[in-house]
Amino acid sequence: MERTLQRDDSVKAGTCLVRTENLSKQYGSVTVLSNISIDINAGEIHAIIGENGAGKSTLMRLISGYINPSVGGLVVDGQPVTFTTPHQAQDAGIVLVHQEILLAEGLTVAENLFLGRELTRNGIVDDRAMRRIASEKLAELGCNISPNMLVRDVALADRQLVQIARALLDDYKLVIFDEPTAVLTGDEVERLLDIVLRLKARNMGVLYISHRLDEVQRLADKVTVLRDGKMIGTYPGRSLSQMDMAELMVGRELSALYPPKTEARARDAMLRVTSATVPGYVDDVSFTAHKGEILGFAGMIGAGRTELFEGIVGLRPGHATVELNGAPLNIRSQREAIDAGIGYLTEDRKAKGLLLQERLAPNLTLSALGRFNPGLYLRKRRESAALEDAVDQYDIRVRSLRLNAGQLSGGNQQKLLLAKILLTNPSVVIIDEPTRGIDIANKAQIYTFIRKLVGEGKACIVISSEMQELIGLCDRILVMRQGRINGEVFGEQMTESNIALLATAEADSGRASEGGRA
Amino acid sequence: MSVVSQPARLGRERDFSFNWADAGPFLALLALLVIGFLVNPDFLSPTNLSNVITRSAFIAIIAVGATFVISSGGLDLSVGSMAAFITGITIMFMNMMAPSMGTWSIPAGMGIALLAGIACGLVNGIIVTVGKIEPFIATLGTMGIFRALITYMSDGGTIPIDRSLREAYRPVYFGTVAGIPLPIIISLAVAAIASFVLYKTKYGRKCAAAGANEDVARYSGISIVRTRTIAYVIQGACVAIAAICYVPRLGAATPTTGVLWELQVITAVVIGGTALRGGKGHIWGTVAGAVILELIANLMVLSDFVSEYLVAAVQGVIIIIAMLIQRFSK
Amino acid sequence: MSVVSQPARLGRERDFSFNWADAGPFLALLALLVIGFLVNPDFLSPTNLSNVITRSAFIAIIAVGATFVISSGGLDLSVGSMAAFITGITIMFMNMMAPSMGTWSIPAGMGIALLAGIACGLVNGIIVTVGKIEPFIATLGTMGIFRALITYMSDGGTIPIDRSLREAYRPVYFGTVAGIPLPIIISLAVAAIASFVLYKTKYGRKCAAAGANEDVARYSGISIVRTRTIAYVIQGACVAIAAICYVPRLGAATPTTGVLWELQVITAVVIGGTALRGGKGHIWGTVAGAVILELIANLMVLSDFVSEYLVAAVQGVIIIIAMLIQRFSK
Amino acid sequence: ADKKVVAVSIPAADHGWTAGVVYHAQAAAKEINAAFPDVEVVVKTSPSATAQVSALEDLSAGRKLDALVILPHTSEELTMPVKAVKDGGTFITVVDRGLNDPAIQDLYVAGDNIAVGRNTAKFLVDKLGGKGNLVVLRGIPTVIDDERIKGFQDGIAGSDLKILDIQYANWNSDDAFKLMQDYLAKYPEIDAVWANDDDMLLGVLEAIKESKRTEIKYALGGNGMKEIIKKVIDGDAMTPVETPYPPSMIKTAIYMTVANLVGHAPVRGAVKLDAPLITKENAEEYYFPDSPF
Ligand SMILES: Nc1ncnc2c1ncn2[C@@H]1O[C@H](COP(=O)(O)OP(=O)(O)OP(=O)(O)O)[C@@H](O)[C@H]1O
Ligand SMILES: Nc1ncnc2c1ncn2[C@@H]1O[C@H](COP(=O)(O)OP(=O)(O)OP(=O)(O)O)[C@@H](O)[C@H]1O
Ligand SMILES: O[C@@H]1[C@@H](O)[C@H](O)OC[C@H]1O
Ligand SMILES: [Mg+2]
Ligand SMILES: [Mg+2]
Repeated sequence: MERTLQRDDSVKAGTCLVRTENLSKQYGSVTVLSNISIDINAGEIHAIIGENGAGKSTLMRLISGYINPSVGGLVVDGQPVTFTTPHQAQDAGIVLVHQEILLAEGLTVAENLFLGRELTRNGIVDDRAMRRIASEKLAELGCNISPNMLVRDVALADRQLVQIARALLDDYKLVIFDEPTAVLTGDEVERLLDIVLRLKARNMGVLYISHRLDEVQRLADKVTVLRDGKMIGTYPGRSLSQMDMAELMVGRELSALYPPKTEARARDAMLRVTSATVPGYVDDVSFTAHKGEILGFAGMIGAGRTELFEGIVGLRPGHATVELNGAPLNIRSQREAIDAGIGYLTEDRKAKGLLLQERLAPNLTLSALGRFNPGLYLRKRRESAALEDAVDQYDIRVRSLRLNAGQLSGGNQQKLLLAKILLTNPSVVIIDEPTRGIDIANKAQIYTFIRKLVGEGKACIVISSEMQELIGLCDRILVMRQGRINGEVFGEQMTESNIALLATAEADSGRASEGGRA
Repeated sequence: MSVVSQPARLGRERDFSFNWADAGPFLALLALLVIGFLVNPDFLSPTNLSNVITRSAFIAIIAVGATFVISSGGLDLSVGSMAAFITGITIMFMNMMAPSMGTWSIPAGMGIALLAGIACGLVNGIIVTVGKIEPFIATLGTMGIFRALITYMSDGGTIPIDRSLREAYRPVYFGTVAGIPLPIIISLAVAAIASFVLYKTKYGRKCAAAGANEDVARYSGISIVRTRTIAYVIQGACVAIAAICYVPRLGAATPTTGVLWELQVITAVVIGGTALRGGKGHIWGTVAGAVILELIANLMVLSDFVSEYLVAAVQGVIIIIAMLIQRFSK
Repeated sequence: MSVVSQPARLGRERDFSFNWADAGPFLALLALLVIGFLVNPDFLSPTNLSNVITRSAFIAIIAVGATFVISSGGLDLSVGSMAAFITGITIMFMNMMAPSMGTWSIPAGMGIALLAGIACGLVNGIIVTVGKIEPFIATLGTMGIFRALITYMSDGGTIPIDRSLREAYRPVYFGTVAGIPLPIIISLAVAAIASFVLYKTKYGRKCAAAGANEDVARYSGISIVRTRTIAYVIQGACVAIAAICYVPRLGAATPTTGVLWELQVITAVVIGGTALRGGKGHIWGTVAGAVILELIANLMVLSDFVSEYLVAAVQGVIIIIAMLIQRFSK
Repeated sequence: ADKKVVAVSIPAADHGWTAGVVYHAQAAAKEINAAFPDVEVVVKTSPSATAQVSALEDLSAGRKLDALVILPHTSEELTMPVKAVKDGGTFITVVDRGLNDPAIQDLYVAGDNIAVGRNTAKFLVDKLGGKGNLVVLRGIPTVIDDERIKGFQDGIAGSDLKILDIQYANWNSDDAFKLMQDYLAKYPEIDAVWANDDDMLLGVLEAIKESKRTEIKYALGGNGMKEIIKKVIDGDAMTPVETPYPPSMIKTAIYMTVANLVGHAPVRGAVKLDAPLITKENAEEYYFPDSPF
């Protein structure tokens, strides 16, 4: 089924910065990467694509010294090298921006940026200079947070930008971005792509991983495709359409990404939220989600979408009048929300979603322990069965069911999290960034799945920073701006430009509320 | 979309597997037994071993409770003085009831002990969770409070148990069932129930989750306040059970009863393999840890090499070595 | 899509901004002073305050060191017995040198004290970092070791300083400069240097990073082993400085010197606002914490409300309330 | 030949006085083991009552004890365990802190804690002319501490001496130093201080010296610590007297016990070491500069 495409065997444009020679990585008896040989050249953007669990992040960690290869090695500037620490790789000019946020939450933004390489003046750390540079670097990325803020208090997207800024602080030869845009919204994405292109212009090498194939298409000079830990090939970027890439990744033909929308018809109100307020984030928001409806929430970073729903399900102090199927609810904790049938899936899977040091089954069942506890005690066998089901149903790629959650690839962690929340059998499912870090084939699966859920009479709320996703998936989209709902789009009005306008500009009075529907 | 075969799945999770990390404390225990035998063959005599293990029962029982607290992300420094306080209350109650109830005051007193333990645990739990005070400080505070209360109750002296109850109560410490001393049976029972709760019930899962990552637990609908408070209550109940076994051994509560037990308890838990920062608890490891501590003390008495002044130093060295063995075996 | 910039989120930060979180311990301190005055006006008399603050100097100095250790993600339970051990070594050395060196043996002894402190800290640090043993257990072990060594050195008795040195050495505890007792000046100097190191040097950043997130620190090229070991060495040096000030106070080292100081030290650090799980350290908060502890003890004696038996209970309650004030002020 | 085993169980050296006990016990063991080839004296220290109970079990589990010399941590907690040893046929010598059931002991050697308190009180009543303000430092909550306090209170009963304050200082010189400083801040007029143990007296004296207060006429302790006896010998104005409570009583007890075993001289009964006032005149008798205490 695989189409033959022209491989890139041409002479390298720039000088070769890093060459991987038959890199292989095994964990125990499991091989997660085998025989990867690629060249990364100066002045080139080299994209790595592949399904969740294909081994992309593993390859990046090998190149940047976070883990060591089982077989094979690296050649940097023509010299074979072995990095035992990321710091050594950095000294050799190679830096990795992680897929997962790796910052010290208890330290400030500036402290994190300069960690391990503080600027000093006469032996004294020069905080003033570091704060100034931090502000500048962040501003370049369109991030206006104060460098004095504790990372703990910084929104996820801004954390990602901090992490990126950290990699741009010094002059590296090769910058590796592992899904840098997964948590960013349109505006930030644009800026980042811009910066990546500038790095290229400065004759630096860039390794770029993304599941957003449009980005890959716009940026990549070369695309290397991985599948199940093996290298499928390296291709010249512009020769591949997005569909080509997707099919190379999965090794089969793909159908349409978005499932057909169901007929719009008068629907019963299911979740009605009135005057939701989360101090500091959300101000007097009202909306209604209907049975059988996929309701989207759009907005720029910091619009307050996450906080709105964390407030509604009792994870943040705030107040709201919440009615489910006409009955008023008084939700003070996530537990009460779950019990009432409202499930919320966090956008921050690493810090708030999964116990990374814990096995898969206990992670899966953590919100729904009652289902596995018919009498006095938990039935491990039922839990294992549930895990096997989830693995099948959500196509979680694991080579062993005995791994810890932290050992799954990023996308597979996301799928596990989705399975976890659906195990509670909610009637209203709120998914914050449902496909963050999920490959294109699986996105389609997840969309189909969400559509199926509402088909069963649930309501589904999707918060997403990918406008395409919202437009393709949702029946109706509410757009938030600065803690308020700035307008609503549905049907034909669901276009990127309409949404972007509502997300950024003051609404005119006519569209300021949720239409006539609420 | 066409269905493409999945990469082969690995086999079912096996239910019983040997875990080297869990074996650490038992290896350390074994090493200690061998060393002990070399130092003094009497060390392995049945009487000596049974004495030592019986004694370790108090710390073991309390440490089982501490495994919950630590696993859930807390800490309890008050256990020693709580034990003294509960012992005091129990004895006073039994003595008061003895004239009217006779030996029935013993089981009644045991009930009071349990209630007192649960109440003390609840106080600790609430200060820590609702008051949001660092457990170290909160329980250091209640440690002072319980200690002062027992001093006050005893007027700075002792609270001895009524002579009329002594003989009837004695078997709780000195009795045997099928040749096994009762405290050993009780502590094994406590550990068995505890490991059931920690490994087989919802609550146990919540406990480990709260200790491993508070946010994840919260986002999974687990109440940190409730989970951790219950852990402190379990701790209180365990202290009460230990106190119940303790009374007949020493026959009195004094202001110095249980002094520094907290350190032994925490040491037992940590030697047993539970991390102080929370997460997975290791009940049986904890029990092994308690026995190890008591064996070390016993070894000090049985050996003649060490100057009496240096006993503490040798104990310190052995504990560190035991931890190294543990670490090394991982 | 049009590029519209987000509204600026926070105003530009000022370089020196008042931080309410840092103010917590000082508010608690203030509250305590007011209560103290109401209970007994003598509480605020200059002599009393100067006595109390001078007394708190030891704990403050040691706790400043502990702030490094805790900030970097460690813990040190051995400080009390380390203080006793260093005091013993120092006095023995001074006494030995007195005949030949006269009062010069005092500064020489101080040098020895520092060396001993650094060595002790190094031992702790290496066991914790290289041995990878949970700090609680490792330093509980060395606590026993240091305590046993001082007991051994003193034959269980006291090691008094040579009469010929006493008068010359006295001013280090009892002397004043511009009316301010020397120990207060020394502890302020130690705190000032420490806050310079913790807030203004690369090492300080590494310390906080190691405690805040070990992985992130390691990935940033920070050696956890080295950073944490240095923290223990700093702790050792601080203990030595405290020991140096301590010697002239009672003129002797005994096996009871420094007993339970570790608890006071950790309490001071935590009351001061540093989290036990590591991360940012608060040097001046620690100093305030040490003063708070000593003031509470002082208040207990100066007030007439509390039965001698209940002193510990009231102290416990006050500590918990102080923490609540701290928490509340955030 | 079968050696006779004498076990000596005492508290660990947790403060000066107990350190003295350990010192004298070890000295006795060494001397006796050298002098009597048929006797083996084993000394074991325990840091707490619980540990001491354990030590008794350990000592008697392995071998038959011919005699046990014990200074119990606390009376209540050790009574039953010592009885258990006795029931195995062991000769029991109890030292200092008694057991609850005197029937258990074959020999009892102790100081007179009541007298320690009372004799000191009598001295103060006498010297202060029956009138004045006192502050008192007590040790840790134990029977001994209670007895001394009681003896002292009995001693001043009927006079106009008034105890302004009484607080625990844990038989610890540091704690005593702080407590004394606080007493000084609290009370403008103090005529005399009594610390019921010399470890504490050291702290008290330092605090008084530093305060430069002159109205305090006496600061007295108790126990016969060599530093304090030296003061008495030197005619110190503030501490002119002392009461003995010699830790060497353990040595006395061990020797008597061994005499009973090997000397064909049955020794039974109670020996109460008196606690007479030590004054400049008789102080030399109580002065042992080589002892650690
Ligand atoms: N420590 C580990 N032990 C065992 N298996 C591991 C470990 N780390 C990663 N793996 C496995 O290696 C495989 C590749 O993971 P990797 O993170 O490289 O995938 P990825 O291509 O980055 O996927 P994603 O797009 O989801 O981020 C996965 O199957 C993962 O479970
Ligand atoms: N600690 C903080 N102090 C002040 N403002 C903050 C803080 N953290 C977040 N904010 C602001 O709160 C608002 C909501 O943040 P958040 O980014 O989580 O919203 P969101 O709509 O869910 O965005 P995302 O697309 O990232 O999920 C933003 O204005 C953000 O800048
Ligand atoms: O240990 C006690 C000692 O310190 C006190 O002074 O006298 C009696 C002893 O038992
Ligand atoms: Mg990845
Ligand atoms: Mg969000």
